[in-house]
Amino acid sequence: MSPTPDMTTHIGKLVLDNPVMVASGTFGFGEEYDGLMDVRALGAIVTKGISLEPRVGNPAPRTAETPCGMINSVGLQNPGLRGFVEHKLPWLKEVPCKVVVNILGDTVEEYATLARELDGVPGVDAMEVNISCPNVEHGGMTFGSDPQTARRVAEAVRAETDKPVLVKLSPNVTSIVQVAEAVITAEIDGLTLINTISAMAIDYATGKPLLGAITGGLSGPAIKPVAVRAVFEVARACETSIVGCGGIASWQDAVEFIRAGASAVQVGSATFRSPSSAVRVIDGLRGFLSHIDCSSCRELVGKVNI
Amino acid sequence: MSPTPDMTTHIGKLVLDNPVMVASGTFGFGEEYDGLMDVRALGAIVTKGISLEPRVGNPAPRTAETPCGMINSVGLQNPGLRGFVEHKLPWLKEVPCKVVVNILGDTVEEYATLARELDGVPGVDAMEVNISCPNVEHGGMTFGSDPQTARRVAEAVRAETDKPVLVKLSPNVTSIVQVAEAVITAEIDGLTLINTISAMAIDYATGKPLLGAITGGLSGPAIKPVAVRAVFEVARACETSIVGCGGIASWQDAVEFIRAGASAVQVGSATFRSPSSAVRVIDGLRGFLSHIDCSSCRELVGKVNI
Amino acid sequence: MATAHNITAELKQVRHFGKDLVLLRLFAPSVALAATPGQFVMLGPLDPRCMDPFLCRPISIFGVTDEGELDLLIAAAGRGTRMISAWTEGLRVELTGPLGHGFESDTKNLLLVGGGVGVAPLVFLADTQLAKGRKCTLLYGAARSEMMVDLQKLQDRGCLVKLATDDGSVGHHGLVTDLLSKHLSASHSHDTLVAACGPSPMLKEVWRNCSEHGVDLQVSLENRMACGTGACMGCSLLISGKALRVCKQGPVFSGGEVFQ
Amino acid sequence: MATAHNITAELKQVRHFGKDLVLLRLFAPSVALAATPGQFVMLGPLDPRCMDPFLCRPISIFGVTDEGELDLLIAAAGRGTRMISAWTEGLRVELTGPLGHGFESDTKNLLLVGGGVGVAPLVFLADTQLAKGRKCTLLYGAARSEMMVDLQKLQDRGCLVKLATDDGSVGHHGLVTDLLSKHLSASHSHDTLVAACGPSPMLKEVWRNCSEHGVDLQVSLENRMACGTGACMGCSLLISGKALRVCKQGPVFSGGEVFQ
Ligand SMILES: Cc1cc2nc3c(=O)[nH]c(=O)nc-3n(C[C@H](O)[C@H](O)[C@H](O)COP(=O)(O)OP(=O)(O)OC[C@H]3O[C@@H](n4cnc5c(N)ncnc54)[C@H](O)[C@@H]3O)c2cc1C
Ligand SMILES: Cc1cc2nc3c(=O)[nH]c(=O)nc-3n(C[C@H](O)[C@H](O)[C@H](O)COP(=O)(O)OP(=O)(O)OC[C@H]3O[C@@H](n4cnc5c(N)ncnc54)[C@H](O)[C@@H]3O)c2cc1C
Ligand SMILES: Cc1cc2nc3c(=O)[nH]c(=O)nc-3n(C[C@H](O)[C@H](O)[C@H](O)COP(=O)(O)O)c2cc1C
Ligand SMILES: Cc1cc2nc3c(=O)[nH]c(=O)nc-3n(C[C@H](O)[C@H](O)[C@H](O)COP(=O)(O)O)c2cc1C
Ligand code: FES
Ligand code: FES
Repeated sequence: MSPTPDMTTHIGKLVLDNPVMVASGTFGFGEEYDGLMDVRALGAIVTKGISLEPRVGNPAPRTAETPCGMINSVGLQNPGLRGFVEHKLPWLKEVPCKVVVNILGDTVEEYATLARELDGVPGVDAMEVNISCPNVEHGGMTFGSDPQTARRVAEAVRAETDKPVLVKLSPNVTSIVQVAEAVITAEIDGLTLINTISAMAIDYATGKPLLGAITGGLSGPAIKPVAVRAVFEVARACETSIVGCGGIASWQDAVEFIRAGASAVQVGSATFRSPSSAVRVIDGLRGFLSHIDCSSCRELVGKVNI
Repeated sequence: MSPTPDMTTHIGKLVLDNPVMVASGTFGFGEEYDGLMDVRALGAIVTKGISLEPRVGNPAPRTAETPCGMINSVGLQNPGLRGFVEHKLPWLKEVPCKVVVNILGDTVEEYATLARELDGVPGVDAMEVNISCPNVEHGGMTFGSDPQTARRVAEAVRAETDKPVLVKLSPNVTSIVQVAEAVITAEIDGLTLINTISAMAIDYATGKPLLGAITGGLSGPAIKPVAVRAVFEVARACETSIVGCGGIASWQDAVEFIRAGASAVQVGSATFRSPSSAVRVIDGLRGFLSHIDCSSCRELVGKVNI
Repeated sequence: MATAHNITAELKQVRHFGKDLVLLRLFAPSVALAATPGQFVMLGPLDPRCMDPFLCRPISIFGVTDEGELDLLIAAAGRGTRMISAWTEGLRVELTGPLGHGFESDTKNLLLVGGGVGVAPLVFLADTQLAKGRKCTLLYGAARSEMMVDLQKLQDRGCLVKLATDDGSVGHHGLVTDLLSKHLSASHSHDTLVAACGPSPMLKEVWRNCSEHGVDLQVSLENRMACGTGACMGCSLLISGKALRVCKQGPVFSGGEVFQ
Repeated sequence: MATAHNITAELKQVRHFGKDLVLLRLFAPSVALAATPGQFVMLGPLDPRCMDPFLCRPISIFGVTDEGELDLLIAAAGRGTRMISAWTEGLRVELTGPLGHGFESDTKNLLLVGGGVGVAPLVFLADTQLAKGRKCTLLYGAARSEMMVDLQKLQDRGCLVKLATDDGSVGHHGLVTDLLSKHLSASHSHDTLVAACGPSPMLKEVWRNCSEHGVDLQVSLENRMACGTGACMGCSLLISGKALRVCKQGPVFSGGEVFQ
C-alpha cells in the first residue's frame, strides 16, 4: 500500500482532478443527482447534449431494459444553448468539478456556431462533440459514420474554440480506427469512445417496438466488451488521449478501460442502476492504484500485457 | 387455442420442418449434443465453419464470459473439408433434420472451391457462407466489411452450387443494409443475421487480455438488441429470406426475431448455458402460435406493429 | 429535489396478498420522513450480484410509519416485480427516494379512485389527509378480490372504502369508474378533489366523469423510467404541448394538464 | 459421450468447510451412475432467472453414492463459484454430465497428488480404486488447513492421506510436491500410477518428479470452457502438436502427452 496515488489526468489540455466523469445524457445537468451522491467528487460532468435551439425529443416510450443493459431513444430533448446557459450552467458553475458540454447539430455549421458561442462562456471547461446525429444536409447518415464528415465537424469546432475539444465516436462503423485517424487530424484534445450501439427491441406478445422511435442506442454492461475493443484499437493506432465509455459500472471496469488505453473514463447508464456508481469507481480506482503501488493513475494508461 | 400450427418455413429453396436451427460454431457437428437434447427436433443443424484444409485455430484461452454474454476467439479450428465429409457428415446424415454446412475461406477462390466440392455431397442440404473472415489477398479486412467484396464471395459460391446458399453477415459494418443489398444481387437463398460483434476483455488485475487472440466476437443475450435491429432493417430494405441469430435463448426471443422479419432463427451460445435451449424454443414457439391462433409460423414473419 | 436519498434499507416485513401482490416494509427513515403522497422510490438493483435485470423499478410509496418505515405495495407483473415478490425479510436493498412531485390537496373532501396496484399512492394520500381531519372516500377496483390489498386499517381510521371487481368476487361487479360516476352524481362535489391512479383507460374515464361534474382531478401517471431523477429525459410525455418528465414534473399531474 | 445427461437435480446437502469451500450433494442418479473418476459436470445456469452470469461452470465429480447422489467440492474463487457457495438445500439446479475423459488406472498402487480443490477428482478416483482392493496414497496440499476438505471417510476406508500446507497449519509445512519427491525416493515405484490435479506449476513439478523416477503420470487439466461437450472448440490446447479439447479428449491426459 503506497500513499494516496495521484489521480490527476490529462486529456489534451483538459486537466481533471480524477479520471472519472459521468457520461452525456445519463446525468442530466448535474443537479438532478445532487444529494443522491457526491457530485463534487467527480472528475467532470458531461452534460446532456445541447443543440442551438431547444428540442422536445422522440416519442414515448424512450427507454427499454435489455439483457445487461438498456436501449434509449431519448433523442435530443434539451433546453437549447440559451436555456442551458441561463438555467443549467449557473448550478454547474458552483460545482468544483469540471464541466464538459456535449454538443450536437444538424449541420456542420450548427456545430461551429455552438462551439463559437460556448467558447466565450465561463464555467464551460471543455466541449464534447456528439457526431452520432443525422447529417440533415446529407441524407440523414450520421456525421460519425464517415471519416471525412466526422473530420469536418471536428475541424469546424476546433476552428471556433480554444477550449479543450473531445470528439465522441460512434461504434456503428466498419472501422472506428479510420474515423479516429481522420478526426484527430483536426488537432482536437481527445476522443470519447464509445457512444451507444444501434439496437432495437420488440414486445414479442404485441409486436410493438419497445421504443416509440423504433430503434435506439444500446448501453450498459452488455456493450462493455465492444467499448474496450474500440479503446484498445484506437489507442494502438492513434496519438491522442482517449476517454473510455460503455458499460462501466465498477472500478474494475474502469481499470480495464484505462489498461486498454483510456486516460479517463465515463460512467453512463450505471448511474441509473445506482446513483453513486461513479463515486464508487473513483474510490475503488484510488484504492486499486494504491494497492498495486502505482503512484499515478496516468501510469496505468495502456498497461495491457500482451 | 388452434390446432397444431404449421411450423414449416422456407428460406429461398431451403425448406425446414421448423424454423429453429442451431448456430455455427455452437453445436460442433451435432453428435456432441446427442443424448443431451433432442437433436432430431431441430429445424437444421449448422455445422462449425469448414475450410478447405484442417486448421488448429487460435491460442488459448479462447472464451471468456462477459455481462450477459461471452466473447470467443476459437478462430477456425476445424477438420477441413475432407475431415468433415469423412468423419463428421456420416453421423449428420443419419439425423432427420437438415444439415447446413458453414464455409469459410482466405480467398474468394477458396469459397468457390468449397461450394463446388460440397455441391456434389449427399447429406449437405445447404451452405452458409461465413464472410466474417479476413480476406488474405486484401490486407486482412474481412470479406463481410465491404459490400462489393461480400457480393463477390456470394457470386462465387452461387456459381458453383445449386444447393440453397445462405450468406451470414457481420454486424461490424457502418451499414448492414448496404452489405445485404449487395449480397442478394447474387441470387442467394437468404441471409443469416448476425455474426458476433468485435469485442475484447482485459483482466483488470493482471492486465492480460482474457483471450489469447486478444480480440474476439461477442455473442449471447447482450447482443440481441443489435441483432433484432439488423434483422428489422434488412427485412425492410431487401427482398430476401432472413435467418435471425444473436442472443436467442427463449421462444420469446425467437418470436421477437420472427416479428422483426426473420423466416427462421438460430440458437447459438444459449446452448452452452442449457443444451436444450433450442428445443425449448421450438416447443415454446409452437405453443405461442397455437395460443394466438396463428396457423403457420410463416404468418408471423415481419409482423411488427409500427 | 434536495430531499431525496440513495440508501440501503433492511426489509423488515414481507406480507403476501393472494399470489401476485406483496407489501414490503423497509426501514428507511430518511426516505420515509421526507416522503409525501404521490411520490415514489426507485427500487433496486433488484439483484446486486447480477447486471440482469439492469435497471431499478419505480414504485409508489404506499405508506410510512412513525418509526421511519416505508411501505411499498408491489404487484408481480413482469420479471422484475416477480423477483421483488420473492424477496425475504432481512434482505438489504438499495433504493432512491422520495422522488417526483406528489399530490397537492387542501380540500375538505377527497375522493380517491385506484385501479389495481394504483391504489398504493392513494392509500398514503388518504392516510395523511385523514390525519388532517379531512374526509376521504376510496373507490378501489381490481380484477379479482385476491388481487386486492387489505385496507381494514384505513377503514378503521375513518376512510370510506368501496370495492369493485371485474369478476364480482367482492364489491361492485364491474368497473371502479361505475362507482365513481354513481358517487359524483349522488353527492355534492364542491370542495372535492378526485385523485386517481391506475391504468390509462381508467384514468381517461375518471377524467370524463370529473369534467362532466366539474370536479378537480389529479392523476398519477406511469411511464418507463431509467433514472427516476429527471436526468435521462427518458420518461418525458408530451403534456399540454410540453415534453414533461413524469419522474420529475410528475408523476402527479392535474387532469386538465394531461387530458385537455 | 452417449452417457452424458442434461438434468435438473435437487440439492440434498450443503456442507461448508472454512469459508471458501463447500461440498454439494445433489440427487442426480443418471449422472452419478454413469460417472467415472476424472469426469466433470457443467453446473448451471447459476441463476436461471438471470442471463448474468451467462455460462455454466465445469466442476469435477468428487464422489457418488449408491443412492445416486453426486458430490461436488467447490472453492469460492470468482463470482460464479461464490454464487454457488451460497446455494441452499432444496434448490433445484441444472447440470450436464458426466463429461470428458477420466483417469485410466489398472495399477496396483495409486499415488494421488492434489492441490487445493484439485483434490476433488482424486477423491473419487481413490474411492473407486479402494473398492477394487488397490492401494492408494493421497498427498493433499492447500494454502491453509481451513481450505481443506475433511477426508476422514477416505482414510477410514484405507487410503493413506498426507497433508501439506503453505502455512504449516496442518501436515507438512511446504508444498505437496515435497511430499511427492520424498515418497517417490523412498518407495519402490514399479506398478505405481501417479494421478494429479491442481494448479499448473504444481503439475509441472509433479511431472518433473515422475519423469525423474520413471513413474507413469496422469494429470487433470483445467481450461476455460463454454460448452463442456466438445462442441465449441473453446477449450482446445496444443498438446503434442494437436489442438485437443480439454473437455472432450481430457480433462485427464497422460503426463507425457502434456509435458513432453
Ligand atoms: C411512478 C410509478 C410508480 C409506480 N408504482 C408502483 C407500485 O407502487 N407498485 C407496483 O407494483 N408497480 C408500480 N409501478 C409500476 C412498476 O414500476 C412496474 O410494474 C414495473 O416497472 C414492471 O416491472 P417488471 O420488472 O415487473 O416488468 P419487466 O417487464 O421486467 O419490466 C421491464 C422494464 O419495463 C419497465 N416497465 C414495465 N412496466 C412498466 C410500467 N407499468 N410502468 C413503468 N415502467 C414499466 C420496467 O421498469 C423495466 O424497466 C409504478 C410505475 C411508475 C412509473
Ligand atoms: C475440468 C474442470 C474441472 C473443475 N473442477 C472444479 C472443482 O471440482 N471444484 C472447483 O471449485 N473448481 C473446479 N474447476 C474450476 C472452476 O470451474 C473454476 O473455479 C470456475 O470456473 C471459476 O469460476 P468463477 O465463476 O468462480 O470465476 P469467474 O471469474 O466468475 O469465472 C469467469 C469465467 O472464467 C472461467 N474460469 C475462471 N477460472 C477458471 C478455471 N480455473 N478453470 C476453468 N475456467 C475458469 C469460468 O468458468 C467462467 O466462464 C474445474 C475446472 C475445470 C476446467
Ligand atoms: C438515456 C441516455 C441518453 C444519452 N444521451 C446522450 C447525449 O445526449 N449525447 C451523447 O453524446 N451521448 C448520449 N448518450 C450516450 C452515453 O453518453 C454513453 O456514450 C453510452 O450510454 C454508453 O455508456 P454506458 O454504457 O456507460 O451508458 C446517452 C445515453 C443514454 C443511456
Ligand atoms: C464459440 C463460437 C464459435 C463460433 N463459430 C462460428 C463459425 O465457425 N462460423 C460462423 O459463421 N459463426 C460462428 N459463430 C457465431 C455464431 O454462429 C452466432 O452467429 C453468434 O454466436 C451469435 O449468436 P448467439 O448470440 O446466439 O451466440 C461462433 C460463435 C461462438 C460463440
Ligand atoms: S426517468 Fe429519467 S428523466 Fe424521468
Ligand atoms: S468447452 Fe467447448 S469444446 Fe471444450
